[in-house]
Amino acid sequence: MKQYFLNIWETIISLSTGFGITWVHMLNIKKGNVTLQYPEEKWPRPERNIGFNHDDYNVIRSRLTVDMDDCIGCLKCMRACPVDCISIETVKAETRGEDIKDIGHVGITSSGSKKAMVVTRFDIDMTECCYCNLCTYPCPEDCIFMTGGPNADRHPIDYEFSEYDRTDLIYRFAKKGSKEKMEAQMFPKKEKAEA
Amino acid sequence: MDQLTNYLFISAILFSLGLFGVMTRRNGIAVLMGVELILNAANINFVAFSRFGGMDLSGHIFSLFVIVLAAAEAAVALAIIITIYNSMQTVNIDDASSMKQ
Amino acid sequence: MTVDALYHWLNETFPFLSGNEILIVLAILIPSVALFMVIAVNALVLVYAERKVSAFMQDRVGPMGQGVGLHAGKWGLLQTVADALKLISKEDIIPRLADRKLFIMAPFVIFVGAFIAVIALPFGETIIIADMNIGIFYILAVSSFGVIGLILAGWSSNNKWSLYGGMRSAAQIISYEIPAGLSLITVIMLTETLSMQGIIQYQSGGLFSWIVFSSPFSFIAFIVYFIAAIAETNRTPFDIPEAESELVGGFHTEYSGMRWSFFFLSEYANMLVVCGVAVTGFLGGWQSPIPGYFNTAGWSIFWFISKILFLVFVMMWVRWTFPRLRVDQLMDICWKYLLPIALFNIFGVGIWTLIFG
Amino acid sequence: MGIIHGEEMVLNIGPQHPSTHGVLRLKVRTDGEVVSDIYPVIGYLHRCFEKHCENVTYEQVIPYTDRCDYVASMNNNLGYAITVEELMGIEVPEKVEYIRIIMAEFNRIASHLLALGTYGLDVGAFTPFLYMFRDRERILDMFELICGARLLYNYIWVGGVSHDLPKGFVETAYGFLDYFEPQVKEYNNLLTYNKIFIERTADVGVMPPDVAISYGVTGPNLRGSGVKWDIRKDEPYSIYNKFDFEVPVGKGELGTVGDCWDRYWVRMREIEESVKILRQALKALPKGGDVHQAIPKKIRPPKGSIYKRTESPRGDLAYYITSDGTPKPYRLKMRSPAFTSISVLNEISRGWMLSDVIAILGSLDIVLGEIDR
Amino acid sequence: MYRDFGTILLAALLGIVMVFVPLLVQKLIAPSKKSREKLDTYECGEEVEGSAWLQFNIRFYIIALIFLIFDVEVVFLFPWAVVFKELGLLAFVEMGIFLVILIVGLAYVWVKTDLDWVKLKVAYGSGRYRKIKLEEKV
Amino acid sequence: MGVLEHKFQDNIVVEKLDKLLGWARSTSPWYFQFGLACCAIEMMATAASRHDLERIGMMPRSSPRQADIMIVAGTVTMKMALRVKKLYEQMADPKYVIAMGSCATSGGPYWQHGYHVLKGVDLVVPVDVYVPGCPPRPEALIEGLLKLQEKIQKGRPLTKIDS
Amino acid sequence: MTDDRDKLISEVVEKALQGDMDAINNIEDRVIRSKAKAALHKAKKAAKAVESSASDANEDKTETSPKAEQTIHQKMAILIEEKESGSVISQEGEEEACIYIKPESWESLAPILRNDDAMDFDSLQCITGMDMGEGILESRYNFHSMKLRHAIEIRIAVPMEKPDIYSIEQIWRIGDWFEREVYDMYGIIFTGHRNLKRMLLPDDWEGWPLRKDYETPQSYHGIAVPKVKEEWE
Amino acid sequence: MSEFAFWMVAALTIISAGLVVFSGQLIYSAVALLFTLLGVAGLYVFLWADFMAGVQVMVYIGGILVLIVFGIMLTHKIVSVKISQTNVQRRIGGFAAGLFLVILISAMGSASWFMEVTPEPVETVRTIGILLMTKYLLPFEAASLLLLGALIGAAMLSRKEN
Ligand code: SF4
Ligand code: SF4
Ligand code: SF4
Repeated sequence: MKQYFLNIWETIISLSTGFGITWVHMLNIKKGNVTLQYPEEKWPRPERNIGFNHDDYNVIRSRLTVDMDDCIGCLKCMRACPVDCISIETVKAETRGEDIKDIGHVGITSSGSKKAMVVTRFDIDMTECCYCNLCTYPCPEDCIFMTGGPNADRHPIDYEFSEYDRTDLIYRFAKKGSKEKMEAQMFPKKEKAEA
Repeated sequence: MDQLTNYLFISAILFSLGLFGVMTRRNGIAVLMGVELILNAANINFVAFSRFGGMDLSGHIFSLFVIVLAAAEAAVALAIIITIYNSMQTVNIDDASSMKQ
Repeated sequence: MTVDALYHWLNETFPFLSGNEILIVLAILIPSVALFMVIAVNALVLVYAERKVSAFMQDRVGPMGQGVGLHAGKWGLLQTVADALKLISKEDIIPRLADRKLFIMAPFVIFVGAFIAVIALPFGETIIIADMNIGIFYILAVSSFGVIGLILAGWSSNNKWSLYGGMRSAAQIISYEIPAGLSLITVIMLTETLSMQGIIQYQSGGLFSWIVFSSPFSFIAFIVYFIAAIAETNRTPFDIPEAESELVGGFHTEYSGMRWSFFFLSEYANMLVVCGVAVTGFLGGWQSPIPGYFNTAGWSIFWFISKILFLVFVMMWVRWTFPRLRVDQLMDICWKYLLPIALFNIFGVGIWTLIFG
Repeated sequence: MGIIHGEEMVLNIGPQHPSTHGVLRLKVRTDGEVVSDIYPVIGYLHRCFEKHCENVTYEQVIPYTDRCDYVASMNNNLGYAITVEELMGIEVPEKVEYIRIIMAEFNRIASHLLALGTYGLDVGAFTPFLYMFRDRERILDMFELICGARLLYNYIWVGGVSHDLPKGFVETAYGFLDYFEPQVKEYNNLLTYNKIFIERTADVGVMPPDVAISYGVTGPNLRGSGVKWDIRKDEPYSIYNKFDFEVPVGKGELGTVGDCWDRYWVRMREIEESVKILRQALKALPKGGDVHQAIPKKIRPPKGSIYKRTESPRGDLAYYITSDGTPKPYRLKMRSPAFTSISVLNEISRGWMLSDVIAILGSLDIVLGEIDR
Repeated sequence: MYRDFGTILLAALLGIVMVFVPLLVQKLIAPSKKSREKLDTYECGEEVEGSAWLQFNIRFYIIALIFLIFDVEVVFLFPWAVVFKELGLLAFVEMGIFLVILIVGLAYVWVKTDLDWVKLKVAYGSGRYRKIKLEEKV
Repeated sequence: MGVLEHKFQDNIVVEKLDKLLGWARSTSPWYFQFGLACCAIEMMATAASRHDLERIGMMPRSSPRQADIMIVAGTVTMKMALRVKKLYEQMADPKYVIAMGSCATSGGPYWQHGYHVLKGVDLVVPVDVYVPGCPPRPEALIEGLLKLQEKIQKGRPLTKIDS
Repeated sequence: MTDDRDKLISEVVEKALQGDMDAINNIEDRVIRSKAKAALHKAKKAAKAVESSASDANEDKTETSPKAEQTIHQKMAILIEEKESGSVISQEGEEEACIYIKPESWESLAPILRNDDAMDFDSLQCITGMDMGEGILESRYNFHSMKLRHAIEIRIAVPMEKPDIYSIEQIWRIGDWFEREVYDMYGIIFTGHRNLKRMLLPDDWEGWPLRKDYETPQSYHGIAVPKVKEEWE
Repeated sequence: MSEFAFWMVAALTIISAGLVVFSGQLIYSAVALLFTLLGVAGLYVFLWADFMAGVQVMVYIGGILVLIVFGIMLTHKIVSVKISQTNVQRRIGGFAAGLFLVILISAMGSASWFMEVTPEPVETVRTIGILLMTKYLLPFEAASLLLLGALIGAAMLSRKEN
């Protein structure tokens, strides 16, 4: 019997506490609202601040970008990748460190090393990438990187790149036409060698 | 619609239908439904006589009691049916009575 | 009454038809259609309100109508309209193994049950479509109509979740009808009439002649009724028939598109009904809280609707605050708590009335 | 009422069901509402983790460990890193240890918040779920600050961590803790001590300690049954022996020892203990130091096997690594705590009602990624 | 009286029409691509084992049974409540007897645990009940 | 086929009606509560207070009959693939699929040695939008949804398709 | 340079085999140290192979590490040998802390492990399947005692042609699932298991995926499994 | 108008009553019974018994019918629900029922019914209440005993284990 009335009493007390909490939240919605209204507000938030400083990001794991002018084709990133979603093909450049104008090949990287290879293919399959960031560490030229963060000056943050078609998510960074060009260059050589 | 015979007529039909149901159906629940029809027919008569017999509402009270009776009967009857079903896996009244022997 | 007034008006406007029975049918149909609109709009508004209220309680913003291109208006005001339109253009699925006839019939039964209950709600002194002598009893009786619909919906789908949902909701609704009825008895003991208008007349005279404040027992009766009302509309914490985390969708798991939305519509119509009854029985109906003021026809509609909305808001508040009960606890609450309380309440009110007049 | 049995019905809960926490399928035999037998069918998320590990190098395993218990990635990383370090005999700098502990405890809080929130959802309370998610989001913000990812971090590496702490992190962390502690009270008022919630959970799904041990249940589930077993205390790894914290165990305050409410409550208390550890760790965090210093250039452990346990939010997380001296593990087996937790489900929820089964399942806090691997 | 109830009849018909019209519109504009799988019964994506149409547990039935009795009681209370004030104490006592008899019934089913959903047995333990076991199947 | 679907010549009225339907469908896309793996956690986070999917009118439905969008959030394994297909089939038309995350798009990190992983959910159900990421940030998912809305709005449900 | 290193390694290994582990532990360079350890391990294995043919496992164990105080494994090996003589095949030293058990004696041994007061392993932590190559499958058990707080590892090796191991499912309940998982992955058959079905993979899956010679199937239920990425070239 | 409504209701009652009796599936019988009961409630309205109509809906539809539907679901698998009822006794039953009908109708026709013309009552509930409390007090209390007996009996029956 005591239990019976105790139950009723406990119910009343605990339910009214609950009422109080949600009521307060509803009244304070202006202040307590935490929603980031995405298409209108984007990351570092415009007005509402939840108390974190978003300027000091190390990095943002989002899309991979390659600075083709800096890539020396050392294949280190490809080997580091756990899921093998980077695929690089290179052709030995005829002359080390020289620009090849018609395919836009730049001979010397921004840090000054001379390129021995022409990268004819640099595909990253973003549908397979697991955004682990492992490929960016071994790169000697810092030319493969994830957007945003400290790289923000190189490339804006870019985490919205959904597509209607899957093939559009395979990014081909190699300069257009370099493959055909370099093959064309190689074939004459081969022919010569055969001859 | 202000004719007593209309109601009596309807009630008679309901009654015979209910009777038919009670006699032909072998499923206990179906029989129960037939019984409900019969009781309803009776109720209509009660209320109709009350209406055309001076509106003293005794008929209403009678049919109220009939409804109470129907409820009690339905409760007990269904309890019996379920009990029979649980012990014999049948709601067939013939089977049930034959299995008793 | 609305229908009378309309009938007179129609008689005067169409003198060539005067006395014709068509006119009375028209006089009934016009306000009924209007009431249907009220139900539809009610559902639209309440769904929107519910989403907003829940959002605010959860520190978020709720529908904002954001999106590309055309969107659902400022603050998502058109959100529920879009929902309705979309539902109408969704495919209608009747599962192969379902019992087709009953599957189709169930929404009709449920919706008609809810609709004919709304008809007896008094929105004002003369604004009522069907003013019966047995008004409140009628509503109580009709609300049991929906139970059959729910069982049919649950059973005919031939889906286990639906069956569970249908069974649970049927057991729940019929059980809670008893405490609801018993607490309404206390109202009738005071007012000595079953007519909705009569009950409201009794409470004229401002806030303190409302039944809910007339004695401690009637306050308890109000609470009991309200709890039972929440349970009868299948809302949290009594939403076990459609508990998403247990039964996927409950009795309407297999329903899609428009057929499904009738379940939704009737749920909100039912909320309207039970809150309407609570307002009528306990909160003075369309009477204004200050006697003698604000009691024109317009104001009476306002009072009635705002009282209903207040109760509906409380229902939402409950829903977004509490967890849900288990089916046996639900039955326990009904049979072991509410029913005894309601029964003793009747004695309490009786003695109170005998002593204090 | 005597038990009058209806016909038994076989019900599939899942693989798509709102409260199976993923793609678990429970084949439930019910008699009306009462459940007479449960047969969990798993493997809907079997992602061949162990096969992958045999085919990638030791560094590259880390992203895959992330994806096993995806709500507590840091703890998974930590367990793996510690195992490989022990196999290779690497000493890590003190700062790294501290960073690791901080991360692991933050992630424990995040994981518990998710568990408690979804548990609220399972019993029908929607609002506490969103409140907990709201606060979890702040922890994710912090992780993002540190390593740029929100859920799968690949942060704790063998021999170190991938990034140093950014400037201002300690203040941010303190800020979070200050904000967070009062919130716990609010959860308690809103959910833990709610009468309906207590009715739904107390006395339900009691797991006696002997059953729990026989089923290999560990972590908060075991502690909920009153067994004081926490690897952080009993077999301290990393620098857990430096901290002062308690191991909460279920006491059966509102029901029986080992019921759902106890398991829930142990998690709630663990959040508080984690906050305690975090405050100590943040205070003692060394200022200087290179976090990359001990990272080996090539990870090539000597031949041999090792079995190493750590305490993840779900219990004993152990890695069994066999190395054959090559850069790739010969065999890597993960002993996942959730796997053992789910196996006990049939034992403790037989005879309860359908709704209780959902509640019991929620209280076990399973993550399918870890069960199926 | 006829008019009020006629209203209800008309409203019911109207309600049917109002359900029917949107369904018709839906028929017109909604796509409809039927396939065997689509019309299959939903069971969380699994193949359905057995029909849902099977004998359900009796528990719901007991509830309905008790409900029916109390429903009738409520029905009797309504006419009484209307005349209660008029007849005063007499009616009160009369109804008191009526109610008490039914309360005895309620107490009976309560004590006999007919109101409980499942009868749980206390096997061992210190709490309210430690190990909960269903009664043995007979 | 619905009675009136794709039955009209293109004209201004039909265009308006199409627009209306497109608006309704795109503004109230109810999604199927269907999580598979890690991405599901991010999906939950998207639906939670911080990002709040209800802003764009999305509501979770746990029965496929009432859902419009299926967000395949996570790794689809062989064992699950047939179920995914079945669930997709059981949704009422018009229905849309979003492949969320690398796994759903192409098998993701489990492409190579995952003997039990489906290499892309598009092998069993048609996909409308691919959202990359592992897991995609909530913003990315929302962006994918907005892309889908765009696609829905461009659709012409009533107009005759010239083939 | 490399020659030097090799020489150094062989030297210390020799020393260690005579029992002087410090020689190895004192090496500064980590790489060399680990190499040395690996070499030591190899050497020990070779030695064992010779000695176990002489079927005197127990003595051999005490010979290899005479000076170290008894590890838990050694203690347990002796205890096990007392209870069930002839069941221990070998018990290795530092590198591989474990006890090899004969498959035949596992049935009688398992209850002892569970119930004996000195052992009291009430918690089965993990069962790991293993494909050792050369047609050997192993099942490795990690036990833990909640009461005595100690842990051991037990291994049982069986040939691939007849991979039968006694099931301990009814002694440790969790064994049920662990064994099913090992069966699923390696095809080790646990005799006496009441429900030995595939656990993670679908019932109609073919092959034992974690064996080293496993080939991924071409398709499953009509779903093609691409081996080469399309659109990749 | 109301004449027309009356015949509609009467037709509804009789047709659905026929369905109750002749329908092959038990569940359809139950659904048909719903309409029969509704029709009877309608007839009550035509007889100025509004309270009785309410009681009819509340007890019959809300109570007894639900109980019957539950009973059907409890005792039937779909297989047996679909199987139509046996026709063995149809002929005898039909004959008996027909005979009864003829007798009833002929009796009805032969009698001359006295019909009082009464005004429509204002509030039937009040009269019923007063009658119950005074004239029919004893049956009223007996009813409660009946209900008690039914409750205890039914509960006991369904508690009985096999
Ligand atoms: S982020 Fe990871 S998965 Fe993606 S390309 Fe780089 S290494 Fe490969
Ligand atoms: S590691 Fe850097 S430089 Fe080398 S191939 Fe990759 S991107 Fe180019
Ligand atoms: S894409 Fe990444 S996050 Fe998503 S399910 Fe796959 S592994 Fe998990």
